[in-house]
Amino acid sequence: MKILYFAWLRERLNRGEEEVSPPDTVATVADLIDWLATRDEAFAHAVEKRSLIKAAVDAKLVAHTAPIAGAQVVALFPPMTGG
Amino acid sequence: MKILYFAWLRERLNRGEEEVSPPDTVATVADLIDWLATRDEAFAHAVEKRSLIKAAVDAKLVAHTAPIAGAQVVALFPPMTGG
Amino acid sequence: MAVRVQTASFDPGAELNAFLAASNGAGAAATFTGVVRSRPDDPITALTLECYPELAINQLTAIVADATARFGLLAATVIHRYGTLAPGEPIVQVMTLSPHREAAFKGAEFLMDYLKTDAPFWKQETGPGGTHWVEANDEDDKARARWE
Amino acid sequence: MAVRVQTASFDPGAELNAFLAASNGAGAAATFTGVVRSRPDDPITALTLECYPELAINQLTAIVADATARFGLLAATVIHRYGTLAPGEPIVQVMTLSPHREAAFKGAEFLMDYLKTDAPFWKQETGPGGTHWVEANDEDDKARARWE
Repeated sequence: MKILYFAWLRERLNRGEEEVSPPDTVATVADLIDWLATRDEAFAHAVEKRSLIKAAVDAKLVAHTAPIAGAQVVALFPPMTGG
Repeated sequence: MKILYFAWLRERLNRGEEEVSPPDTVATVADLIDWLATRDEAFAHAVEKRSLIKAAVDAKLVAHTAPIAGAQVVALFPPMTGG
Repeated sequence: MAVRVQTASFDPGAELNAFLAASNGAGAAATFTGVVRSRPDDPITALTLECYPELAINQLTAIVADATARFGLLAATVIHRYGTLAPGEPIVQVMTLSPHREAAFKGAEFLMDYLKTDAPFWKQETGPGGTHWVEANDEDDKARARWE
Repeated sequence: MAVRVQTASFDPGAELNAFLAASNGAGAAATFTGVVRSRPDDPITALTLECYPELAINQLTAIVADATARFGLLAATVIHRYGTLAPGEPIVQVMTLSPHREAAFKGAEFLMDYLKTDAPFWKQETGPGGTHWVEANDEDDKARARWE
């Protein structure tokens, strides 16, 4: 599974993407964020305030409760500031 | 005093302007409309529904109660439909 | 702040670009463009606008000053044509500039609502059934009233 | 109905003219143009927009479809740039077409409010004090919420 990071999350992690293989117990976006946090202190710190982290699964915006089974790409990013 | 007519009022009167010399007793736009109506049956008929007649004195939009003393140009016209 | 009342056509995109070029650091521009409409079920072959230019300039200048003060606009332009126009031709364009989008939108809506009822233009439509004066619209009075 | 997400600049006026040329008899077009702002008291030397293009296309396409249905628009276009932009450069342009002005205005406002909060762009401002990410704005959340 590919994870994409954007904006200050990308900067704080010092990477725009990575390949990960979470175990089957990681069922939702929220689970994935928890699991990534256990592996990486910088990540854990960056996502401390979960309401500041938005997610997309296969280029569809989703809630943290969304399943990730079968997902190819999960994107994590701060609130959007376009326009 | 010059009177200007626009749109269907101009068409129904078959003139866009005329020079008139109302007596001093004609003090307001309403008085002027009444006075013009006594002189011309077509005008009287066209302005029967007074709420459909708007007025400007010297290129300033005014109410029918506005004075006309000293006015050079009084314009009479239907509700506006621009934009 | 600019008001133009003219028989000549105008280029909506060129007007927008000229307006933006003078924007001088502001962030939000709203534009409304009114064009002569013609629908298959109500075809129009020509639209003739009659105008009282002196009063139009006075009224539009006052409306633009009012909108500018009310919404804190940095710039506002109104262009309104009169004479005989073909379907698809632009009739009117209103442009507003503000630091923020809400004021730009509100300013442009205000200008359109006021000029519909308060600027001395009268529309006459020509179609297969002949020529008739467009009647003043209750909706336009209501749209204007919401700002009072 | 068109959505474009691009690094290349665009010409606001040329886009408006192209949009109007396809208007096909409708009467009312509303346009919003957002440009990089820079004020003397808060000067910006560059604005960098980061983007997730695949998600941006999906989100903007959904927002445009929603606006089109909700306001009965005859056409709607959104153009949004990303990359590094200089002050005065256009960032975003939204155009809506409707038989009547109210729907055109409302549609354009709706599109702007939604894309501010729901399209994956992130702004980073560079000024004399350095570079910082623009924080999401409560006002934008409120502006979006009024349509719900």
